[in-house]
Formats: sequence, C-alpha cells, structure tokens
Amino acid sequence: MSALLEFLKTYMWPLIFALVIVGVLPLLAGYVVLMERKVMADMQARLGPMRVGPHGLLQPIADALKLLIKEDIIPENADKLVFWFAPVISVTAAMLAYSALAIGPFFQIAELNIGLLFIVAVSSMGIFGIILGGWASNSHYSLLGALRSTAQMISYETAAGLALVGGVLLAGTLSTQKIVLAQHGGTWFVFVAPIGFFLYLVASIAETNRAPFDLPEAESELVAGYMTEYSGFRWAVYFLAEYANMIVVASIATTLFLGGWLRPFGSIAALDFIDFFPPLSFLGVAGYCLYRTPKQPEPIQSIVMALFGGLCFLLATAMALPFVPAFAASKPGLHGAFWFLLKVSLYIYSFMWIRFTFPRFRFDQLMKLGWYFMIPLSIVNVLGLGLYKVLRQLQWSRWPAFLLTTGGTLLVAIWLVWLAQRKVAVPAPVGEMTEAEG
Amino acid sequence: MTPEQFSQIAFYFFAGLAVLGAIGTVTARNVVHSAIFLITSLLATAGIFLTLGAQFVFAVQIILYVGGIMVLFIFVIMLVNLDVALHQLQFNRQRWVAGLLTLVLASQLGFAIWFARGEGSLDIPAGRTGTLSPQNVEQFGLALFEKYALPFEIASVLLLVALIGAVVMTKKRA
Amino acid sequence: MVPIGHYLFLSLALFIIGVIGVLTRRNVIIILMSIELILNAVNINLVAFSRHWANVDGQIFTLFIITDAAAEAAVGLGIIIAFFKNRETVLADEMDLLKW
Amino acid sequence: MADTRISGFPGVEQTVLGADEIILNMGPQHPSTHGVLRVKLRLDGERIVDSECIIGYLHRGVEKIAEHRSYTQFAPYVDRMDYVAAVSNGLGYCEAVEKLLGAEAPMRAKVVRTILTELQRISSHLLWLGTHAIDIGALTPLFYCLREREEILKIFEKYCGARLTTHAFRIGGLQYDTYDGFEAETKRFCLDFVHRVDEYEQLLTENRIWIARTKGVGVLSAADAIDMGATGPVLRGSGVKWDIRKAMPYAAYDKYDFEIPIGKNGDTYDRYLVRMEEMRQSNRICLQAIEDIPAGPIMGKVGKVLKPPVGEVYHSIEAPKGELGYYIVSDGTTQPYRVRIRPPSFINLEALDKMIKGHLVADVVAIIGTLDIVLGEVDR
Repeated sequence: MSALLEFLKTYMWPLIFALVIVGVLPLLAGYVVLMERKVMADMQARLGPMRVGPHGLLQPIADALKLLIKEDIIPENADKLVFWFAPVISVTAAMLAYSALAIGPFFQIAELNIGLLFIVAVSSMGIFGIILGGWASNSHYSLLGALRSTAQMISYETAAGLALVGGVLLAGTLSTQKIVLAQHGGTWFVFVAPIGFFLYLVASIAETNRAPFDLPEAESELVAGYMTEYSGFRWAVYFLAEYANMIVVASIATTLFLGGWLRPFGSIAALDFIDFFPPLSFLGVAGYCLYRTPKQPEPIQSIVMALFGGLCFLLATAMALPFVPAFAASKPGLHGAFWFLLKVSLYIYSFMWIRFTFPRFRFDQLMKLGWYFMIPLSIVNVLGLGLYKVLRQLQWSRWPAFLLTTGGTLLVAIWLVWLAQRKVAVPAPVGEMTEAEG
Repeated sequence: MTPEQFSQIAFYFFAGLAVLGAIGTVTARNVVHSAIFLITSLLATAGIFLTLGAQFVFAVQIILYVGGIMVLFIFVIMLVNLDVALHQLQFNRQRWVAGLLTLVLASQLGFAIWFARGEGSLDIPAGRTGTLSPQNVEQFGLALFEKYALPFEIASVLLLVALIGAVVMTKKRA
Repeated sequence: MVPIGHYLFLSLALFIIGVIGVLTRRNVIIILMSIELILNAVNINLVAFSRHWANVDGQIFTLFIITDAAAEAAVGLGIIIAFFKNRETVLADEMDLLKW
Repeated sequence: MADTRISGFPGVEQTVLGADEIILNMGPQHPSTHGVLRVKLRLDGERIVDSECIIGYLHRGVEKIAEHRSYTQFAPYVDRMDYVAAVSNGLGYCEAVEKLLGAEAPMRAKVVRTILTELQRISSHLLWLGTHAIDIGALTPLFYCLREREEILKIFEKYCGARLTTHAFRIGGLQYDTYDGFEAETKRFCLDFVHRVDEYEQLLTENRIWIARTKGVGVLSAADAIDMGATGPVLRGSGVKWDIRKAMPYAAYDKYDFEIPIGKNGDTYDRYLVRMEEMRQSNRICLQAIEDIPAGPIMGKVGKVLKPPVGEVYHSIEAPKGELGYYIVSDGTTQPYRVRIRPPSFINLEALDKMIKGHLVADVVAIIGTLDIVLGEVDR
C-alpha cells in the first residue's frame, strides 16, 4: 500500500496530466471538427451547424452521442479481432505522442531527452491502425485505401522527418523543452528556416491524410478508404485519431518552428503589453457571448450561451491571475499554454484553409511530389541549415548567413520545380519498396 | 515504489510480452497475425531498451523496426496475400528434426550462460561501472561520428545497395 | 537492477524461437520475420551489455544491426515479390528451381 | 501497389487474365459516377486497359410511354430525362411538335423561351462545375455554384411553380405569361453573374493542381469526337465549332449576338474552359433578350386537341449537354406513333471508353465528370 502511495507521489503530476490529456483530447478533437465545419461553412458562404446549442456549440457532443449509440457493424468475413483492435492502435499512437509534448513549461507529462524523436516514433505507429483496419475489413476499397495511405504516410514521413532534422539542428537538442528555450530571446526557427517550415507544413498535411493529399479517403474514388467498412463507435475512434494526429503535428510544428509557448516578441520589453492579450481575448469572447445570450431563439440555447460566456470569463480570470503579484509565478504556465494553443489552432486553421481551396492530387502526382520534390529539397534544406549553423559559429552575422543558405535552398527548389516541369519521361515512382531505409 | 523497482517490474513485463509475441510470430497461421505478434515483440523489446536507459536505440527501434521494416512487411503481405496459403500445411517436413536440433542448441546456450554466471563475470549488477548516463544521445552521436564513422559510411553504402537491389528486383520487366 | 543473466536468458529465448521459426515454417515471409526475431534477440544482448559495461558501443552496434535488418528486409521482400509474380506462391519448399 | 494481383476480395471478379490484370467495378452505387452508371474497368495495376459501360439502371421506357399518351400529355415526361435541364428538354419537344403541326409560337413566347432555356443552361453548367470540382477534390466551388443555381431555380419557381421538373412551355407557346418583376430579377441576376463566373475561375482556372488533374486527361481528338457523334461542349472542347443555336437557329437565337467558344486540345481542361465561356455567353444572350421582350400573345394558333397530319419530323436543339433531338412519327391520331429521342449524354458517353484508356482510376472520375452525363437521359 505504501509502495503504491509512494509511486503516486513520485508520478503525481505526470499522471494528472495524462488523465487530463486522455479526457480533454477527445473533446478538443470534437471541437476541432466543429471549428473545421464552421471554417468550411464560412468559406463556402454557409452557416454550418447552428441547431445544437447556440451557433452549434454543442454539436460535437451530439455527434459523439450519435456515434456511440449507432449499431456496431462488423463485416461478415472480417478478421474480427484485428478489425476491433485497429482503431485502438491509431488512437493510442496519437495520444501517446502527447506524453512528450510541452504545452507550456509546466504542462508536460514527461520531459524526455529524446522528446521529438519519441513523438515521431510513436505517431508513426498510427500507420498500423490504418493498414490493419483496411486489411481486416476484407473489402477491396478498404485495402486499396489502406495501401495508399501507408505508401503516402511513409513517403511523406521521410520528408517531414528531414524537415524536423533541420529544426533540431538549429536547436541542438531533441528535448521539446530545450527546443523551445533555444528559441527564447532569439528568433523563432520559422524565420531562420522558412523552407523547412514550409516542407513540414506540406508533409504534415500529407501525413495526416488531409486534402489536397487525402487520397486514402478520396470519396470520389475509394469511397472512404480504409474506413469504408467502419461505422459507429469504431469509426468515431478513427476519426478521433485523425484529428488527434492533426493536433500532434500542429504541436510539433509549433514547438519546433513557431516558438512553442513563447509570446510573440517575447524579448522586446517595450511590447510587454502583449501580455494583456490572453485575458483580454477571453474577456472579449465572454462579452460577445453574454451580448448574444438574449438573442438566442430558444431559452435553453440562451442558457448554454450564458454558461459558455461564464466559462470564457473564468478563463479570462485565470489568464489575468499572473498580474496579481502573489501568483506571478504562474505566468509562464498559464500564458504559455494560451500561446501554445493559439499557435496550434492557427496551424490547424491553415490546414483547413488549404483543404477548402485546393483540388485533390492524383496518386502518382502525389508520389512524384513526395519523391522528386519534397525529399530532395528537405535534404538540401538540412545541408543549408547545417551550413547556417557553421557560418554562425564562424562569427557571421545573421542576415548574410540567412540569405545565403535560404537563398541557396530556394534556388534548389526552383531548379527542382523546373526539372519537374520539363516533360521528361520519368519512370513511375518506385515508392513503397525502398523507404524502410529512409 | 522506487523508479528502480518500477523499471524491474517493467523489464519482466516487457520480457514476457516479447517472448509471447515471439511465440505467436512463429505459430500463427495467418501471416498478418504473425506480423502483429512480431510487432508486439519488437515493441516490448523497445520497452526493454528504455528500461536499460538506451533512449536513442528505443526511438530507432520504433521508427525503423516497427515503423519502417514492419510496415514494409505488412505491405508485402497485403500484396501477396493468398487465402490459399491459410489452408495449406504451415510447417515443413523436417519440423521434428529441426525442433529437436534447436532444443539441443538452446540447452547448450542455456548451460553456457548458466555456467558463466557461476564464474562470476556476469554477477556485476548492471549499470554500476563506467560513466554511461541514462541520457546518452550525445554520447551516442559522438561515438557514432568519431569512433564509428567508417562503419557508419559503410552501412549507408549497404543501404544504397539494398535500395537499388530491391528496386531492380521488383521492377517490371518491360 | 535486473541481473544481466536475465537479459541473456530473454535473448536466448527469443533467439531460439526465431531459429525454430526459420527451420520449421513454410511461409517465406514468416521465415523472414523469424530472422528479424533473431536479430532482435542480438540487439537485446548488445544493449544489455552496453549498460553493463557502461559503454555506448553496444548501442551503436544495435543501430548497425537495425540498418542491416532494414536492408535485408528490403531485398528479401523484393525477392519474395519477384518470386510471387512468377510462381504465385510464398512457400519456401516450393521455391525449388534455380531458374524459371 | 501496382502490378500485383489482389485476390480473394469481393468486388473483384476472378477471370482468366494476365497475371497483372484485375477487374474493378465502379458503380452503380459509387459516389462519383453521377447516378447509377456502372463502369467495368480492366486494370493493369491502376492503369486502365479496357472498360465497359453498363447502363440501363434508370430505364423507364420514356419513348414507349409516348406512344400511349397524347402529345400534350407526354410533354411533362421529357422533363424527367435530363432532370437538371428540364426546360431545354421541354423546349425541344414543344418545338418538334410545333414543327409537326406546322404551327409557330408567337415572338413573345419565343423570346421568353430563349431566356429560360439559357438560364437553364447556366444552371446545368453550374451543377456540372460544382460536381466536377468535387470529383477532383475541390470542395468549395460546389457551394458557390449552388448559390447561383438557387437564384435561377427561384426564377423558375416564380415563373411556373416548379424548380426542377418545370414543364415550363406548352406546345404552341407558353401557358403562363411572365410574372411581375421577371425582367428585373433576371437582369439583376445576369449582371451579377458576370462577376460570379470570374469568381469560379479564380478558384480553379490557374490552380496548379487543377491543371495537373485536367490538362492532358481524357483527350478526344476532333476527328474522334465527330466519329463518335459527340456534341455540345464535348465536341467543342475538341475544337469543332458546331452549335445548333448558330447552325440551325431555333427559338429566337438568330436575333442575338453570341460567340461559340471552342477548345484546342480536347482535354478535360479545355472542356472546362469551354463550359465556363458558355456560361458567359448564355448570360450575354439573356442580357440581350431581357432588354426587349416583345409584347403580344403568348400562345400561337393550335387547337385544344392536337392532331398533327400524318408524317414525321426531326427537330433538335442545343441542350446544355449537346444536341438533343426529337424524332416524332405521326399517324394522324392524337397520340404519336413513335417517338425517338436523341439524348446528348448517351451519345457523349460512348466516348468514355476511348478517353479513359491508359489513364489511372482517379482520372475516370474526372473524365466521367467532364462528359457531364445525366443518367436519367442516358437510360431514358
């Protein structure tokens, strides 16, 4: 008994954070879905969900309930155990990745020495959920979708990994905490390695199977890809995994390129008034909610709106807490989490923006883009950033070093595009067979 | 419970999982199940690496072994998936002889380890000597690029050769 | 800490299971996977001794072994695919021709 | 994943094939075959070796029904063929019967018919654009297209009470005169629509992915297009300047000034450009026509009971999808002896096999989309 207590004492905060992540993440994913539907509606001249709760605020909960009580269908010839297990693998991999992510200097389950590598490793296991699910369904479309998905994820994981290597090179560490601290007081790595960031953006879209790279679930070709035979709760689990993965890649990008939990212009004391932004923004949202409360069509919606406004007000108070001298120590934790989540949402917003603007690639075009453009460019990018680091050690000042390396990488990018545009008879991408070495 | 004890429990848990996974790998009728068992075994091994403080090897094991090689395996299994194979004999003719010989080998090795233990050279509790820190990524990198730079390059050449070989072999003959 | 002997016995168990798999199974893919098991058993040994002697070299050899496993898997699976295209079988004892 | 047989999965028919070929069924319940089209594809990996269209899932025997209905009674049936362009179908039928009767609609009726038919062409093209874009993966254009289509459907609804299967015209003219504010509403829509087409083009025309997905895909040479009997935008996309509105003007088209856009390469991208330009031209016709709708009666001199003289007639119009022809044989009674309809979608669909050969499965979707077929019309 005392051993158990001691264990709990040793691992109290990590355990609490883990529970919070497991509890909050599905909710968060649900609200990312709502955000996506709202953003999509806005871009498509519609309103989006409006019925469940004010402005559809309770829609994710309604969706989740609907999915939970749906009939659970397992295809007759499916491999039942694997069919049951596959979505779990996906979602576990996605959730496990959070254990090394630092949402602020305080909110982190485990500070690992190999943090970033751990996240990449764990999230790469999500592939198994997809490929096994597609196989276990015993359906042609599912299998093709799963194979495509795997080929695509592996190809782009190489590019994403190499893009990350660039960032890691600049930080000189793999630990998520130290990566963010390396950007403290200096510039965020997105301004040192814009091409690396761009590469990671594209590769992460492809890796999370989102448009314009959403071939695995291209509804006009493969119905729903690996998820075709899934319904109800299992389908919801896949869906959750997909959105959780989105949040993971967004968090990685935020940590590595966008300065993690750091405030914009954190090193300029004259701009310290930005610190007022977190409480004020929540206060604004709360005010808007209360302003809209009497205008809701149903009394119940008014109540929900008021409650939501109250929640935002509470958050605003929490964000204002560091300005009380007694609680000043809580500032990095609270504001850090705010800035981190804000950056993550902006990154996810860019995903959505891209999704609703572009048509879908064809599979061979996708592979060609991956192998003929992304991977070579990301290798050059790593070389460029290595050169940058060496030049900085040779006491070059920032701008010449930056212009030289980024300009060089950009030239290579242009050259690659030019190569691709030349109508040479390039052999079909060899793709799947060779990337285990990558 | 100290972290020490915790890692002990973790070791025996992972060891059991690894052995179970390995047994599943060689006995499963369905190749995909076999691969799943192997993945379990490999992941358990990665866990053991973690208890040994080899964090980098842990990550490499997952990224390369599980995320790379095993995906490749499953990929190929799906390409050559033959339902016929499920109903054929799973073990070959020499299975009894092979089993016997393996047991002999196992007992030999087992005795070897057992007697080595008696001599005392294995009795040093692990991790007492030397300066290997648990957070050894930096040490690892330095050793890899200084002491083992040549083998590293040779390994990359090996990969290149394998890559070309695989492409040539699977390429469609026009 | 766990005594080194336990690591050795675990490694032995995995190795023997792998050898049994290689020697008795008919399916080439499972044989290849059993080889992975054997390599994995070696990895455990290497890392355990690396910890035992507090020397990072063992871990580096693990890296090389994983590299080797990757190369082997790529080539091995390539052979399997090429073979399957011609003979439509993945059984080892049916691979009895030098040329087809 | 190319070049290996995947066996033992439902939906794949095991036949005696080369080791690398599989047969894949697309449809009839596939989300992007635009209705109940079934395409049987013979694939080498993902590349199409051969294909076969299987149609008839929506066959209702429209031509046979005509033989048991009077001329007036049959008119609503034609709306159900190309149900996204019901007005055009009605126009063709009414004019064909008028030709058989030797009657003519008054000028006011003709102009209103022209306006409504051109609006219908725009709405049909809008629906095509939206679904085509969705097939290729662009989600957003559909909603913009439907926004404008909604305006057109509202005009239809105000005019005749129906949105989709309008039955807008009567043999000999119109049943209803235009409602108050018809001119103003149509004009407002048309003036607005010019900018809306630019908006769609902004989303797609110079989008690299769109170009990559459509340029060089589904190429149909001019000679092939003519041989296959393709008409409409499919023919014009291949560079043949043929439009019945110019070649054999009907309704009031000879009064208006408009261009016939043609493509150069005959690929999916060119057909896209042709249709975009056609929307602009239709809009132009509407704007010209709406300026002066002549006053006068809306029904010509046709009897209450239609009894055309013995004889036969063929009349065709330029429907949104191509040449829509009606061949009617009269035996002097109140019911047609035989009606044969030349549906543009059906004949354009024949080009599918030629167009998809050698392409990938993903292109099939784009090519079916670019043919702009409506299965109600294909199967009749």
